[in-house]
Amino acid sequence: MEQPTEQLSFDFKSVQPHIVSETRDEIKLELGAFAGPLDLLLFLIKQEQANIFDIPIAKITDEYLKYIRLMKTLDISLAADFLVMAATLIEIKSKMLLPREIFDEAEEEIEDPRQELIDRLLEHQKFKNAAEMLYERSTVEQAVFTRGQIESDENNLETNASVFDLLTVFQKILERHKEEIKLEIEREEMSLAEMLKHLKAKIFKAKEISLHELFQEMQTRPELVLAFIAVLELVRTENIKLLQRKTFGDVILTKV
Amino acid sequence: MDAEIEEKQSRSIGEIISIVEALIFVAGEPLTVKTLAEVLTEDKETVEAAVEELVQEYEQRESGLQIRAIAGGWQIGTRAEFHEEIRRFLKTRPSAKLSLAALETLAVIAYKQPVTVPEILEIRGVQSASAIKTLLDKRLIVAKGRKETVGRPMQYGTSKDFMIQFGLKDLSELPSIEDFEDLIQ
Amino acid sequence: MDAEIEEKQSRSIGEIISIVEALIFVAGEPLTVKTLAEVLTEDKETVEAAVEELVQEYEQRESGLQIRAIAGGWQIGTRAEFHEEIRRFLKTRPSAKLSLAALETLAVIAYKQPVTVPEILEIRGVQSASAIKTLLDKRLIVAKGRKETVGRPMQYGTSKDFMIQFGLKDLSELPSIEDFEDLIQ
Repeated sequence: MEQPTEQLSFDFKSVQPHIVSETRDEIKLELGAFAGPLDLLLFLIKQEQANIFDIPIAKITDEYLKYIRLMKTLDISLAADFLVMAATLIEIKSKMLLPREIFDEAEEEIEDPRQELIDRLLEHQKFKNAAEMLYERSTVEQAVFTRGQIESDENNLETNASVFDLLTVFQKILERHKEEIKLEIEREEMSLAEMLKHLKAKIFKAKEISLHELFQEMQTRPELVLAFIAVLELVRTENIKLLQRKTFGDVILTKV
Repeated sequence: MDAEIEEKQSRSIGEIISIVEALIFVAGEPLTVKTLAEVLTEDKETVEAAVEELVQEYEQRESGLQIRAIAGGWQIGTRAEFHEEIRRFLKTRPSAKLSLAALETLAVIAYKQPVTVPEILEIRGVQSASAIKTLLDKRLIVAKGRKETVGRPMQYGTSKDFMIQFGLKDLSELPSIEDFEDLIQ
Repeated sequence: MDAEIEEKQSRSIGEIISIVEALIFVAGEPLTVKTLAEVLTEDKETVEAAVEELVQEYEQRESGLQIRAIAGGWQIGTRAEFHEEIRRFLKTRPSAKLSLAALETLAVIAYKQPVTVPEILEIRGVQSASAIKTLLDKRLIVAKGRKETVGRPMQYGTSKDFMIQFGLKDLSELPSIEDFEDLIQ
């Protein structure tokens, strides 16, 4: 039988913070319903049964600050956005207290200090409703299933990597590389004598070495330089020579 | 090549319908009329008529399956009313729902696309970085180039997977954002 | 529980046929009558009759699909006579998914271009020859001339196809590490 699925439904209309159990995560989950300060404000306005176009700003500000204090006592880390909103509310509240006459002299339509906040709340509410619509759509959609795997699928998977996959992958490589660099620094670098020994042993075994491949094997710049000097040294002192079988072909190190 | 053209010309409408059905089945993901027309070397109108006919046929015989317009193409899916039996067989549960924060962010992106992170912050009033990361991980949104403004921020939009998972034929099928206005108090 | 049994008893034969069809469709692999009977909590005879009816239905309406008895079970598949069109369709599909090795190599080339094979080796820490061949075959990367250094190795960069496939207007639209850090916070 199916286990009850967690978070199966959101009560979009009445999100109210309450503690379900004593574990800290649960508290977080429930308060998380206030995805942001605008959600909390909308909730408070509704709770006060206030008109969104005529917000009793003093009362709502007090309520808002009370919730923030509650969240703090519950040891919930508050997003900075909640504090920014608190500051905005206090600012609007103080503007509302200023006598209107001061502005009236300008003979212009005075804007309500609350107007910008009201606009934001209205805009935000629209998207909350849109989110609810998306939620309902996805619930319906989850009742429709597509066909199971058939043979031809295995050879024909679509390329579904996005640019973000590229970035994630690249970042992983860089991290991996960082660790390798650390290891390399710790490793003692080869001396010229060691490189000569290494090369001689190699050519004795293989008879021929492609310079291209040899240089590719070198892990660091100093090693590459060392290998280059060692090749010149071997050609000068040993019965070893460089040859190129065709123009622009690979240069080969070979025993005479 | 000639043989192919000849073969094409000899196809009856019934045959075209059958091949369309087979191709939509094989594709798995939504298949566009354009692709169907190309594979069949028939014109788009013929293919469209064939798909319409097929959709009707499935409905009339009260099949356990349906042919649906989704993400700009056509796809076969089971009928929603049998979800209980299918879930019992597949032993699956409805997949984890998106968090409210992720759904809200998705709504903003769906309606305002292409949209940048600061623009989303403006509407939601809250940092949405982790919600955006979740949506990217679930492939519901994709990067849509940079905005030519200070800092050239990355813009986001919804993906094909979004349309599939939310059962949308195309983005114009989303109700207008203004329709959600009158729901306020 | 009781409600379920009641619901079961009220199923018409038509409904049973529809659910059988939906189940065979989602299963992919051959589905036995035994499993079908269990999921439906119907007896085997009823299910067998439903399957027979379904097979007939598919044949009579000359569907592009068929329900076939295979490996002791029932499976849905395309009718053999349309194999040519299906093969043609499968060939037009986007090429196979990139392996992790290929994706890694592509990422290095995208972010470090123009870049040589030894440089890719240094960054990835593993040989990338076959991955590079795959990417060249898929036309996601192209040769960009030789580097004037020891061995004059070939340099590689991303192609126009790469931009199209990843939805990029130009290379500056690739997300940067900074874009990503913003999301992780």
